[in-house]
Amino acid sequence: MQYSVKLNSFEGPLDLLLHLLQKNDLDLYDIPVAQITDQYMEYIHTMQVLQLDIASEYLVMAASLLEMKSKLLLPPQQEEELYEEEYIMDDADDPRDDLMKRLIEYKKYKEAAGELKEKEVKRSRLFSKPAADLTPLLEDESKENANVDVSLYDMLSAFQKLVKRKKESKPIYSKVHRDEVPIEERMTEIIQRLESLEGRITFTALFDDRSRTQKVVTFLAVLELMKSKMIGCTQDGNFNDIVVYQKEVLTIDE
Amino acid sequence: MTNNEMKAIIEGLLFVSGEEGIELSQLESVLQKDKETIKDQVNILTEEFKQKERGIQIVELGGNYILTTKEEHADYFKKLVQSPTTATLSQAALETLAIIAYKQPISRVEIEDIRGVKSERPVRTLQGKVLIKEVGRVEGTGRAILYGTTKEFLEHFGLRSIEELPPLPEDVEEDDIEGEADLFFEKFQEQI
Amino acid sequence: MTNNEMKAIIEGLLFVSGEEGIELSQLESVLQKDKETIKDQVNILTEEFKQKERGIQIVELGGNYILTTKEEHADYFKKLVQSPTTATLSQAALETLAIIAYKQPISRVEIEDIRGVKSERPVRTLQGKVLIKEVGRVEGTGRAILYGTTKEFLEHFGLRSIEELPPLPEDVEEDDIEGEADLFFEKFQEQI
Repeated sequence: MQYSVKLNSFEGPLDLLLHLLQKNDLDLYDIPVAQITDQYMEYIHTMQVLQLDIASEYLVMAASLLEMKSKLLLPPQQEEELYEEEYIMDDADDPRDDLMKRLIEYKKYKEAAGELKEKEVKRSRLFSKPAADLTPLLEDESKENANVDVSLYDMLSAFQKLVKRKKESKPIYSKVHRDEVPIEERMTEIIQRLESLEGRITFTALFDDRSRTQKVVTFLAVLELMKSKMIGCTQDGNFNDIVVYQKEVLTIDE
Repeated sequence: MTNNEMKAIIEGLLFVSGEEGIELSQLESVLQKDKETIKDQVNILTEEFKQKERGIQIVELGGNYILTTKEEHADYFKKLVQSPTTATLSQAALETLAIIAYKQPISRVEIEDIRGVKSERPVRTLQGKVLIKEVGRVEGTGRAILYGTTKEFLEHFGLRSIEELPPLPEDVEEDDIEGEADLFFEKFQEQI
Repeated sequence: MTNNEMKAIIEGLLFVSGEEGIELSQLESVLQKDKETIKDQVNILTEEFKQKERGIQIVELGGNYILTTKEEHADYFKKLVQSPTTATLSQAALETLAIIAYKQPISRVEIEDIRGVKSERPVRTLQGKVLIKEVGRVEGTGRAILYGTTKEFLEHFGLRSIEELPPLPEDVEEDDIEGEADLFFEKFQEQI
């Protein structure tokens, strides 16, 4: 089976470069081109092996990194050639400058995006209600302005409000099965089930009769329980059923 | 939770429930308190709202608590809807126009399905302003009128053709991510 | 009308306006009082709402007064209704939006220059969500579209005005680039 995902955990080559610099604790103002190019190429290569789609921008950046690396690896210029190849040696024309500037500029907005995200989360904790429909209070139609003075934006904005209103008016019960399977709850269920079964259950039995989302939640709950050392997993031999067992008799507080 | 806090949360719950209101049993399940305690606080709140300096009130309709405005202020709400600073085309008309623009040809019943409310009036308003027109009839019984936008609509919004409309507020991106997760999930399921 | 009555009517007007909010100028034209008097009553009302036993509050968003619930009670409402901004934006959309917010008016090409990737999709998504809009065209050939933020943008992020955006980080520090979690797992988790 062909399996591909896009590389969008990184928002483009600049994001990936920032990540590599950060991971290696490297200086944004003095980029070690050779090292970073190697790592960048390695990343691209891994992506190819994993058959992930690589956006063309990543390849363009790879090419410019390689160009930059080769320029910087050129042997020191001979005196007489210097005036021709001056741009390489000139400090003001360090090929890294442009990349550094782009990275710094990009990083500013990446951070600003993070701040927006925080504001978004905060705002999402304030609830309101749809505006009341006051049109029945209008005595007759002529009261609505004779001239139409609206923009496309007004129209879209009205539509957006409608979409939002419809989303909000959906009874909460209808969405329960979709989003609201908290991992914590499933963790408690697993523990309870283990307790009723003397602390052991096969891995596959945990996934009985469950919808897609529930399977995912169950899987995550198992990982979470293992991480918190509340359960363990053993397997007697290759291809045998994995057995999940309870480590301590603990229950999770809600 | 103190009683005062409970009262505050009840006020908030009544507010977000809007015109649909909220049942005592819903309050119970959200607040995790017994009926009597909740009812006491609702009664206290109801009394407080009765004061002259408050602009909203609790009414009980068929076992539902609903927050509404007070009747003695009705004239001001009328003024609000008639005030020139309020959107020049009503929200209702704009919504209807957007639905027709993006989904044309469309019948009034379908518009009402999307909006969730009767839409005869906004349709008439838009027709009166020549932004929409009858473009055909549904086949079969009833032969409901189908509406579409007019040349005046395009002119008004400075569009060369209907294709120039900006994209609809649908979540293109979210859908795509879901697709990717599906692929991943297939992989994941093979393992279990 | 006494001041207390005015306060009551303002509360009612805020209530009927709901999430759309109401502008000072609208209050003015409905109440037929001068700005200062109205503002005083809005301020008094705002203060009263701040008390612990109240469940709603006035927030000023994008030049509008809007009645909302209080942050500390959010968990109770989550059980009952969806949040106004449950559909949160993707990282791509947020980055694009940040660039537009700080550099508006700006063309798509300029956005792509900064991000280093094609940005047509996030731009369309943002337009669809009415968080950005066309605010003009570049002079000369091509006449590329220039984008700017909308009032919905301010509302979505809880900002009073565009000036309330935090200053753009000028000096970047090395240590606060966010670590990236496992590529697949992160995407995967977003679904749940």
